[in-house]
Amino acid sequence: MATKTLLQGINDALHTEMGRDERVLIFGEDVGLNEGVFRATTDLQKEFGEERVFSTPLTETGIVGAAIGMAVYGLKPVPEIQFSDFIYPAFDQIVSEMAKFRYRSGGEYTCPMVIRTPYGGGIRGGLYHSQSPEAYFTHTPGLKVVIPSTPGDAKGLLASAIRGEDPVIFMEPKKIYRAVKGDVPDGDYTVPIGPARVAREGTDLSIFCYGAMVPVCEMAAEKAQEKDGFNVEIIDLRTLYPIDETAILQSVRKTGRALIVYEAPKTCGYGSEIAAIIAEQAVDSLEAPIKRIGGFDIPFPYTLEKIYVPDAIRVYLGIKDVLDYA
Amino acid sequence: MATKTLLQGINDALHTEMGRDERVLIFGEDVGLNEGVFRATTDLQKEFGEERVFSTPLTETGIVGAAIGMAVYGLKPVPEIQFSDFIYPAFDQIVSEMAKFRYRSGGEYTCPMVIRTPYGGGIRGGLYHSQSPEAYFTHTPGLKVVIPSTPGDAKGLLASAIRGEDPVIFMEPKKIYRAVKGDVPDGDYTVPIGPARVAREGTDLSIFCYGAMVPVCEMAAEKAQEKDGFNVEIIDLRTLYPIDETAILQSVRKTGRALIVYEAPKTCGYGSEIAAIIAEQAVDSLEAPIKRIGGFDIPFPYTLEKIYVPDAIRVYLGIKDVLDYA
Amino acid sequence: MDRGLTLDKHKGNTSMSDNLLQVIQDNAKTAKLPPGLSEADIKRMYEGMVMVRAYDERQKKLQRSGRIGFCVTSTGEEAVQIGTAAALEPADWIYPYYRQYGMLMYRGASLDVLANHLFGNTTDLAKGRQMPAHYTHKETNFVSFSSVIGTHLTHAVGTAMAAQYKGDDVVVATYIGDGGTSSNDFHAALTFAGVRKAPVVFFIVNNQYAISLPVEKQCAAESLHTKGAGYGIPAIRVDGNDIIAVYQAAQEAYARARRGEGPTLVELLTYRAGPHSSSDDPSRYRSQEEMDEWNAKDPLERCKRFMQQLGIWTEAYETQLWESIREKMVEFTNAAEKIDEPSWETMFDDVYAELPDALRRQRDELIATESEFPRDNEGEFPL
Amino acid sequence: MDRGLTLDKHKGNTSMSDNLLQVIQDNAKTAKLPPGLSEADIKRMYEGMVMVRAYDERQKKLQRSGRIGFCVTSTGEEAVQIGTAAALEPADWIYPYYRQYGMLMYRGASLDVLANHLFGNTTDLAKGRQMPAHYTHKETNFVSFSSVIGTHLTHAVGTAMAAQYKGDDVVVATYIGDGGTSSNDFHAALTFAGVRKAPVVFFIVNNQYAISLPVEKQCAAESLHTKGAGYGIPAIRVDGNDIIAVYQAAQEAYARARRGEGPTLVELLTYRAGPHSSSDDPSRYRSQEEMDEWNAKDPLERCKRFMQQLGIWTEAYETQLWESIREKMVEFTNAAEKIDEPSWETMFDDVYAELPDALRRQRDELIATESEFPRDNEGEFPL
Ligand SMILES: Cc1ncc(C[n+]2csc(CCOP(=O)(O)OP(=O)(O)O)c2C)c(N)n1
Ligand SMILES: Cc1ncc(C[n+]2csc(CCOP(=O)(O)OP(=O)(O)O)c2C)c(N)n1
Ligand SMILES: [Mg+2]
Ligand SMILES: [Mg+2]
Repeated sequence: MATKTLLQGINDALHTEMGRDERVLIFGEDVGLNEGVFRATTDLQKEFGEERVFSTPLTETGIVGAAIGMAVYGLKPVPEIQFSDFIYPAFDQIVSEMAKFRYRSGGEYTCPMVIRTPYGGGIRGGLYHSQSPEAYFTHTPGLKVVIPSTPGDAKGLLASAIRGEDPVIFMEPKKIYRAVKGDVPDGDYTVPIGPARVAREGTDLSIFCYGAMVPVCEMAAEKAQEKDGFNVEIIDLRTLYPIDETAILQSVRKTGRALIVYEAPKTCGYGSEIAAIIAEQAVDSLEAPIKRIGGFDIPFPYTLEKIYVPDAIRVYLGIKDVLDYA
Repeated sequence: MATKTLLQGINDALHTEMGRDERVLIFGEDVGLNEGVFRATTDLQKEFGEERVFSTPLTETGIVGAAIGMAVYGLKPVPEIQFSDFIYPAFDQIVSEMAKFRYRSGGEYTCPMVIRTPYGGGIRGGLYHSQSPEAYFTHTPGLKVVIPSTPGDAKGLLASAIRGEDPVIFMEPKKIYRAVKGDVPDGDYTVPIGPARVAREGTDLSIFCYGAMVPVCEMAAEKAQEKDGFNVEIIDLRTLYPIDETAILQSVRKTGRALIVYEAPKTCGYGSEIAAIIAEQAVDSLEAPIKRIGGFDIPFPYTLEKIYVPDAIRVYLGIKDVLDYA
Repeated sequence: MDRGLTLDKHKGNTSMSDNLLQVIQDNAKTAKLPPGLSEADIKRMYEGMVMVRAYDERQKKLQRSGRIGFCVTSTGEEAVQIGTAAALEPADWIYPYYRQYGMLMYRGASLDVLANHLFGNTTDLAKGRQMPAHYTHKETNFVSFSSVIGTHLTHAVGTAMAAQYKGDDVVVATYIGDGGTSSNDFHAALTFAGVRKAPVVFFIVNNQYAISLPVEKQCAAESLHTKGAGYGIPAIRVDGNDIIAVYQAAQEAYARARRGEGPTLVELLTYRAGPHSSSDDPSRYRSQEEMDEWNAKDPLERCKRFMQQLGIWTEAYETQLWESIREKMVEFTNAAEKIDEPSWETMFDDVYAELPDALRRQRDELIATESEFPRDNEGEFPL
Repeated sequence: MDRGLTLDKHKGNTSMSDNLLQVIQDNAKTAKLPPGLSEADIKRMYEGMVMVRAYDERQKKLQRSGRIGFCVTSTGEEAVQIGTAAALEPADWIYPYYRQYGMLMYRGASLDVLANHLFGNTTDLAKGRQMPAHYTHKETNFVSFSSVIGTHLTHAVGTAMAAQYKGDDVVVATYIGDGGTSSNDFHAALTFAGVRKAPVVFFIVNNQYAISLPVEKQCAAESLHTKGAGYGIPAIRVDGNDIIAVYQAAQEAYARARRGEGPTLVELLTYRAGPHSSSDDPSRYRSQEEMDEWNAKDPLERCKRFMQQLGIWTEAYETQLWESIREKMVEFTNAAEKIDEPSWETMFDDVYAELPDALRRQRDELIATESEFPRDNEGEFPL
């Protein structure tokens, strides 16, 4: 067990899984010699060679399309999309092909692969290096969608994704690539895809969040505890699809109040689904209206990024808002 | 005023707007000589010539990209994407460019254009000729998203979209292209983008729906009136973004019960947003849990299409379900 | 068949010349057996083409009488399918689009594989999820096509890269229409295949139209095979209605791939003699004259002439061949029609390797609340 | 400048030959004035290049000292920008990517347009919404670039088609890196431009790398200009560090477009002398040796030598030029730094022509509840 950053947790999973299984291949723009623009693929080409770890031409269509063809043949490709803002040229491949290959072929052909891609704010990247497109994928049957928020989960969930038989969109919160540190078990280690994680136990209010918003919500919850004596529960969803409805409903039934926090534009974001699930299945246990804190319904700005992305101040105000409702 | 099909309403709008404004150009696969695979562009090339109405190479990327470049230069392109299932090759252009051009250029460059595309089930098209991708677009700030359900609205909303200054995704319910008939005013006629339409007044339950689901809900509501004496209100949302929150909240505050019906996969569908809005802003007026009837979270099937797409039977059972809740 | 033949004069052809590989001389009195092909080989190819033609006849009949909802035919393009299939090995993979199902029959798939798919019944390998013409058949490495034009091309490259990585002696053949050369994936696939030297052969089936759009409005290039050079991929243009030429070009391209020399781009000039699909009306956009002109170059007729030149064709052979094949077509499709449609439950299978809880709930609720309300299909496909 | 010149020997060059258009003879003692260019023209171009070089010096300094968050330079690629800009008319349009801002200066944008953008301040034309290097400037028809490689190429074609439709005498110049030639839109743009004969010129800025990937791993073609033939687009390969050659090729291509003869593909061979951006470390993937080799072909040095050959260059001229330009750079950037950042409200403008109600509510709630909590930016850009 070592203390690592989230980025190192990911790198660890890639090392470990490549060592375990020769079918795992890694490729994408600048992931070889340059080891990725965030260095997520550090030492991989050195260790596993150019046949298994290589930089590709600048075509996300080609990266994902070729990965699908490899998966169909029996390999386990783990392509990287340099920024999730640049996943759109591969959107057709993801939605039309990767997600539906097993289904449309009646199970004759399968597509086990993992697309890794950093998402969200945190690096002053403006409109096109900061987006959070998870809701596009959670609305696409056939895909699993995973977003870790701790180094241990990053390793364990990525390992599970690679070992699984389904296509996975594995989104990495670049804002906390290096900012978050935690225990990461050495060697063989998996965290199952599916169950949410109780990041903080509480009784007064449930916050549902994931990725880079988890530490933000944790800070806000601490503040609310300290300043107002509010006892806030935080559910780190981790796997966005399939959704852990049980964990969501259990928590909200306990606390009676729900705050949902995400970076993506609020309208039709992933948080809308959480709100809908609660409104359908646990509305009777609500003591206050559900509240969503999402990004604004605008493209991601540059200079004002600091105001755009939900931070502990906004979440704290949200906690107060929901708990002040009588 | 003439009685027309929804498809004729669209063709009428295209004729009228092309006649009004020389900046309007129409292009897409097979829209010229062949007049579109659904014949939506009937007589347009004949009347306005090959310069203004033409068939393009098989590249949705090119169709939408070129349209953007025209719009930026000051034209009003109205490209057609043959099926919304094939809009994904243009997804990057839509999300990265069309939606964000005005914003990122600080308003120096604008992108007034309308993408017309048929969506949804109804023609036994299987996985790839039946999808309902509206939620991808309503989650994308910068776009307006419009779906008519009557011939008159088809004409009036399309005319407004073409005359507007924003990029619009105009989705056409192909299931009712010819099945629905109604009054269509001749000549100059617009319906404003934004306000929802009360398709049926009622007091017991609000159904929120759009496109091809509107007549389905109407049938179910008739049935519920007849068999059970339930008085169901139907709100045809028409403009999916920007959302007419006022109409939604007003209706649900009146009836106290909400049923949301859409064809797309349920999870993270557009209906999730409607549920979330109600859960945030009108939860106190609910007398029953919200219910969503969406497509299942699976790709669209072929032989079993009849079971996949919500129909009057399913909606009727849903109405009963919500109204039976005590 | 002997794989020794090399088309030296065409090897590595990356020029823009108008050269067109042709072997069959329509006006000759006699012909010699082409190197590497026996009389039996040529007969087998001819019979493969007749099979496709007869299948299409049957499909059209079923569709017109409303027994199936939709069909795609490949009339006029039989040589493309059978010529390139004949040069493949059983271990090789095929990424087709909707107009290459003839390869499936030629590679030994039982006719019920095709017939069941037409009806989308419970034994359909695609489990009734795809429209007709979207065959899948793992046994012959015939990969399921989506409907989305072009997307399979990068898969073909990925599969070829995977085979290369694993050291398998596998070549991938993939097909794209003239229209499909404009797709994003055409560009991505050739880019990737070029730099990775993937063992893949791209066949452009230039049948002159993409639905209603003639090829010259699709692309301003003199010839589509000129696209190869821009990716460093050798390219050749072949008479696609000349099955011997098609066979030879395919064989040479596969051999290059097997030798580790990378991809080849082969443009096959042919003609879509029928409508785009059962929903299309070609008279809206092309003349009878043009159709007649191409019909004169029918690939079955030309192969027949070649067999006559070789002295291996008789009227009796022809009649018997057609009769036996037509009979089979009726038999298999009639049988397929009688098979039940898939059960509602199956609709939820294969979305994931295992059914997630939420999806199980959707399924169970459907069955619990609605099984007493059966439904009928409606709707008509427009293209 | 005179537009009469035609490069006859290169006209309609669609071959794969290694021919490279070069004009400047580095080793010559003297030179003649190229047809159509005056001494003043050449000086203006040289001064344009010095301006870009000096701007890049200044950007780097500001970035290293933390005064701006990020920067992109174009050192080594000045001739590409200025040579192609010099041959354009004011009414023509430019669809650049992030490495052509030199054209903006050359076409007369005030330096504060650039400086304000670097700081994303309240007078930035992009209103502080884009990272540095994403300039927009309608006054000079310099169109806002997103960040997404390639997407602007189809816009360029659409704009050219629109100009053609309206009968405007407008040519569109657009730029793409060697890496960007693999993008979907490169393919779509050339396809469309070819069949529609759009008045657009595609400049491939082949600077040998896409971040860390060398061009030969990007594409297996002998040369990127060979891509033209596959779209029916005449193509030419030019020494991109030879400003006279760049100018002449651009001028000829624009003239073709203006004559209604359609698009041209121009590959400009150059070298990205600096890192990809302020976040990149090229020593990870390329050798000092290679860099030195290319530095010897620096476009400013070569233009200087040409001016010496023409006898229109002196030390005094050079010194004075640099001094005055450097001074301006400091002045404008210092001024820009002092300007306020955009107000929170502005974040909600320009999403739509008019602010929708729901968005107005989001804005008003933000201001009402949070204006008392100002925030600082954090985070560092990785590439
Ligand atoms: C991405 C995409 N866009 C549009 C369509 C609709 N469509 C189906 S077939 C076709 C034309 C294909 O022409 P071509 O590639 O020449 O093949 P052919 O049918 O002639 O064999 C079109 C436009 C589609 N299936 N996929
Ligand atoms: C679609 C997309 N994918 C990836 C990136 C990340 N990226 C930014 S620049 C770049 C390389 C561009 O190389 P090239 O086109 O040669 O231009 P150069 O920077 O060399 O001028 C990459 C991969 C991007 N911006 N857009
Ligand atoms: Mg075709
Ligand atoms: Mg480059």
